[in-house]
This record gives sequence, structure tokens and C-alpha cells, in this order.
Amino acid sequence: MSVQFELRCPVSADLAFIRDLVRVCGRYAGLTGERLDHLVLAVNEAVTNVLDHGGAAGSVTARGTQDGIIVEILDFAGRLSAGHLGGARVDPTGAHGFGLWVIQRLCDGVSLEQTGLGSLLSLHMNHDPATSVRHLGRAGRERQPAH
Amino acid sequence: MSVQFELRCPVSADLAFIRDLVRVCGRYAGLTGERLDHLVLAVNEAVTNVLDHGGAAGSVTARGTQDGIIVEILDFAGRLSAGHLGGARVDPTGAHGFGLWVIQRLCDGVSLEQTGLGSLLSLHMNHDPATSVRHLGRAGRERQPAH
Amino acid sequence: MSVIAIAGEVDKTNSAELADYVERIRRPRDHVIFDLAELTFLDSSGLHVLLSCARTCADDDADVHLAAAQGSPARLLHVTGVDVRLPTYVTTEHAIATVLATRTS
Amino acid sequence: MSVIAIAGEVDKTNSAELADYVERIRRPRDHVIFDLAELTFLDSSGLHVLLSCARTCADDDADVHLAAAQGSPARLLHVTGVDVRLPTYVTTEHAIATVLATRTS
Ligand SMILES: Nc1ncnc2c1ncn2[C@@H]1O[C@H](COP(=O)(O)OP(=O)(O)O)[C@@H](O)[C@H]1O
Ligand SMILES: Nc1ncnc2c1ncn2[C@@H]1O[C@H](COP(=O)(O)OP(=O)(O)O)[C@@H](O)[C@H]1O
Repeated sequence: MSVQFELRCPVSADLAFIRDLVRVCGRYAGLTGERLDHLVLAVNEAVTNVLDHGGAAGSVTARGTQDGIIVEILDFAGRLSAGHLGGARVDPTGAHGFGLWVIQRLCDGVSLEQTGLGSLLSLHMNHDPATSVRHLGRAGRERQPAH
Repeated sequence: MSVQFELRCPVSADLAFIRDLVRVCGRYAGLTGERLDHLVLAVNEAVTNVLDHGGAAGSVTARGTQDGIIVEILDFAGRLSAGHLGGARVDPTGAHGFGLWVIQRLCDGVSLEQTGLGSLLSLHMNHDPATSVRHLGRAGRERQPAH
Repeated sequence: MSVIAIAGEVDKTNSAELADYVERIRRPRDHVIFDLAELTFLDSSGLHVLLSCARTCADDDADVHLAAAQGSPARLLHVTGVDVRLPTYVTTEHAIATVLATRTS
Repeated sequence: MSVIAIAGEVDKTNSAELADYVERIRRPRDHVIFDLAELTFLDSSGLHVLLSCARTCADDDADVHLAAAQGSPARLLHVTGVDVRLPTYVTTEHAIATVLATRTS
């Protein structure tokens, strides 16, 4: 689990392919069950936003870390702002989008940086606590993996 | 199937992870059954060689093409030569290695280029003929996917 | 009552298609039961389809019922609070029974 | 006769371990049957383990028998001609029966 990796692929319209890749990377980074599903959904939402609101061009980079995985979604158009992230609300009537809200709700950490190449959204997800023996106390009960 | 993609990851000791990624990419590129398995095995052998005989550092790049997929294995040490490829023999007694022979036997195309970054082995694999309606004649019977 | 089963993965590449389908299938005043047992992935655009169907239904006093959601889709319904806002059932049979009971009462 | 079942994936990261295991298990003059039914991946280094076991066996007049190979491992045995060089069986039961028959004859 400790071997580092970095994987890069372009944002493309094939969301299912990107989901499959993220799933392989997340599993390799030690995520399982619910937390793996959450990562896949969050990345899916961020990539969809690049296709819908951004320049429809960018890249997805997944990198293993000590604690789990970081997936960076780079939007070449560079129009995703901190205001968008901060303004995200959940709206169970469905009158507004809530992709950005879901991303921030599901990930352990979300950060946004404006770079020379575009806006870079970084999603952090730690290992599933329930898979780590040291954390098998309260946290383990709070976050049971699905299986 | 026609959306292009390019995916890059470093050569690492975790061969199982690289196999999983290649499998996802190959499937996305339209390979199935036997031909997908062959691609995975060929890439596994090439990466193993970088770890065993090369500098243990390099990268794997997978790219979708019109006809299938190209996977490039870059060995930073740059010592893989055409002589190695040409000299590869199968030896069913197992006295010698035959990774390079297997690679050339299983892939639709193999090429080697010395670049500034190292030796670049390119493996080409076309779509499974049996999945393409136009090719469902003799070729389709010759190469049945496993399922 | 319309029972609409959604299977596989719903994302932005096919959610508009799903919306069209739902609109075509539903008759006015029908309650709608979404059978999600075979749904393996649902993104926010797919969830919008369910919610916008709920709004249309509400306009003619009908409800949308969500049944048998599993895994990732079930969790999306949960974190967004949609499973509290809309009547949600463990099985489709249960959803159907409830709608039938409401009708006859 | 030793029946050695190999399951999962064998690649360069664990083939040396497999070689040690095979060497430890096998008694002199034993025929070896590799039960490959649960083997999902075999690389050339893993194939080397089978072949080097066959060479050791040959030194004391025993054989290596390959049984129940599936999918990718079966194809590697095939393209390399190993499935012609070594006795190969569709099932492990068949391999065992054959070895037993050889013994009593
Ligand atoms: N990559 C992006 N580039 C520019 N604007 C974005 C991007 N992602 C999100 N936004 C803005 O943030 C808003 C909220 O996004 P989101 O919560 O995902 O819902 P939705 O995509 O359904 O509108 C979008 O409507 C858009 O204005
Ligand atoms: N990446 C590489 N760098 C340098 N030499 C290589 C590389 N790959 C293969 N070779 C050479 O080619 C030979 C044959 O390789 P191969 O057929 O894969 O069998 P094996 O790896 O079991 O020796 C190796 O023994 C090595 O000398």
C-alpha cells in the first residue's frame, strides 16, 4: 500500500472510463467500500463540471499518498472559483445543482488553486479507517465499509 | 470507443496495479477476452524487465488509437536493445527467459526506439476481431474470445 | 401508478435520455415508483431527474417513491437528504403495497 | 505424488516464494501435479517455476503434470508450447487418475 504512484489522463467525455480508473487507483491507495464509492462519485462530479461549465478540456491526476489518495482535476478554462465552492448548497428539491456540495461533503479534503494551466481542484481521501487496525475504535464503527 | 485517451503512470514494483490499469484501458479501447489478457501479460513482462534488467525506473503510457491501443514502456536506463528483441527465443525447457519472446508473440505490433529519456518499447494491440461485425468471417473463428 | 426501473449507471452522458423517458412514460396524476435495485451508479444529474419528476408529480398531487436503492446511489440519496424528503423503501414490493394502500384509503 | 494447488496471481513479486514452496513440498521421486484451477494470472517467471520443477523431477524420473489451467495462464502454456512438452489435463482428477494408473502399471 505504501508504494507511491501517479497517474494522469485527459478529461474526456467518457465518464465511465474515468470512474473505472479512479476506482482502480483508489483501491490501490487502500480505499474500500463506501469511501471508494465516494471518491469515484466526487471525481465524476468534478469532471462533469469541467465538461459542463469549464472548457471541456483538462486532466485528471491521481497520486498515492501516505494517508490515501489525492485526485486533482485541472480545468484548462480556469473559471472555477472559490466563490463557486463556498456558495455550494444542497437543495433536496433539486431546483439547483449540487455537484460541488456533494464533492465537499464526501471528500476528506477539497482545495482549489488557480494555476497557470487552469483551475486545479484537489480532492483528498484517506484510507478507510475501518481497514486500519489502529483506528478500529469509535471511528471504525462510525464508518463501516459497505461489505 | 472512438474517444482518444492517454494515460501515464510510473513503473513501480506493484505489477498488479499496472495490470489492473492496463486492463481498464484495454477494455476501454475495445479489447476483450483473449486479446485483452494478452495485452495485460505483454505489458506485465515488459515492466518486469525494466525492474529486473533496466534501471527499475520508467513509465507506462497507454493511448487509444483508431484500431485499438498502444502501450509504451519507457525504461530510463535505456539498455534494452534491438538485439535483445531479435534474439528472443521460446525455450519450453525453461532454461532461458522468454518474456521478450512472449511479448512479440502476443502483440499485433512491437517496436523499439532509443529516445533521450531511455529505451521506449511500444506494444500495439488491435480490437478483438470477433467484436467487430465486419471481421466476423474467418478471423472471427480463429480468434474466439474466452467467454 | 408507474413503476420505472433504472438499471446500470446514470451520469451526465445519459441523464437527459432518462429524463425524456420518464416524461414519456408517466401519465398525469400517476404516482411514480423508481425501482433502483439494479442501479449501480447515480450522479447529481441523475438525481436531478428523480427530483424534477417529484416536482412534476407534486403539481398534480402525486408522489415519487424511491425503492431498493443500493450502494453508491443509496449513499447519494442519503447524504443529500433526498431519502428523507421523498418516501423511500427497502423493496419495490413494499413501495407498491404502500401506494396501493394509499389509493384505496 | 504431490498435488500443489496454485491460486491467484503469480508474477515476479511472488514467483521466488512459489519456487521455495514447491521445493519444500516435493519429496524425492514424487510426481508433481500442479492444480491451476484457481490461478488467474501467470507470468513468465511463474512459468519458469513450473519448468524448473519439471527439470528437477526429470532428474529422478518423475514428471510434472499441469491440470485445470484456465484463461490467461492456459494461453501462456499454449503459446509457449509448454502444454505440449508437459502432460496437461483438463481437470485435476484426470491428472491424478493418470498418475495413479502409471504407478500401478
Ligand atoms: N469547472 C467549472 N468551471 C466554471 N464554473 C464551474 C465549474 N464547476 C462548477 N462551476 C460553477 O458552479 C456552479 C455549481 O456547480 P454544481 O454544484 O456542480 O452544480 P451544477 O453543475 O449542477 O450547476 C455551476 O453552475 C457553475 O456555475
Ligand atoms: N529493459 C531491459 N533493459 C535491459 N536489458 C533487457 C531489458 N529487457 C530485457 N533485457 C535483456 O533481454 C534478455 C531477455 O529478456 P526476457 O526474454 O524478458 O527474459 P528474462 O527477463 O527472463 O531474462 C534479458 O535477460 C536481458 O538481458
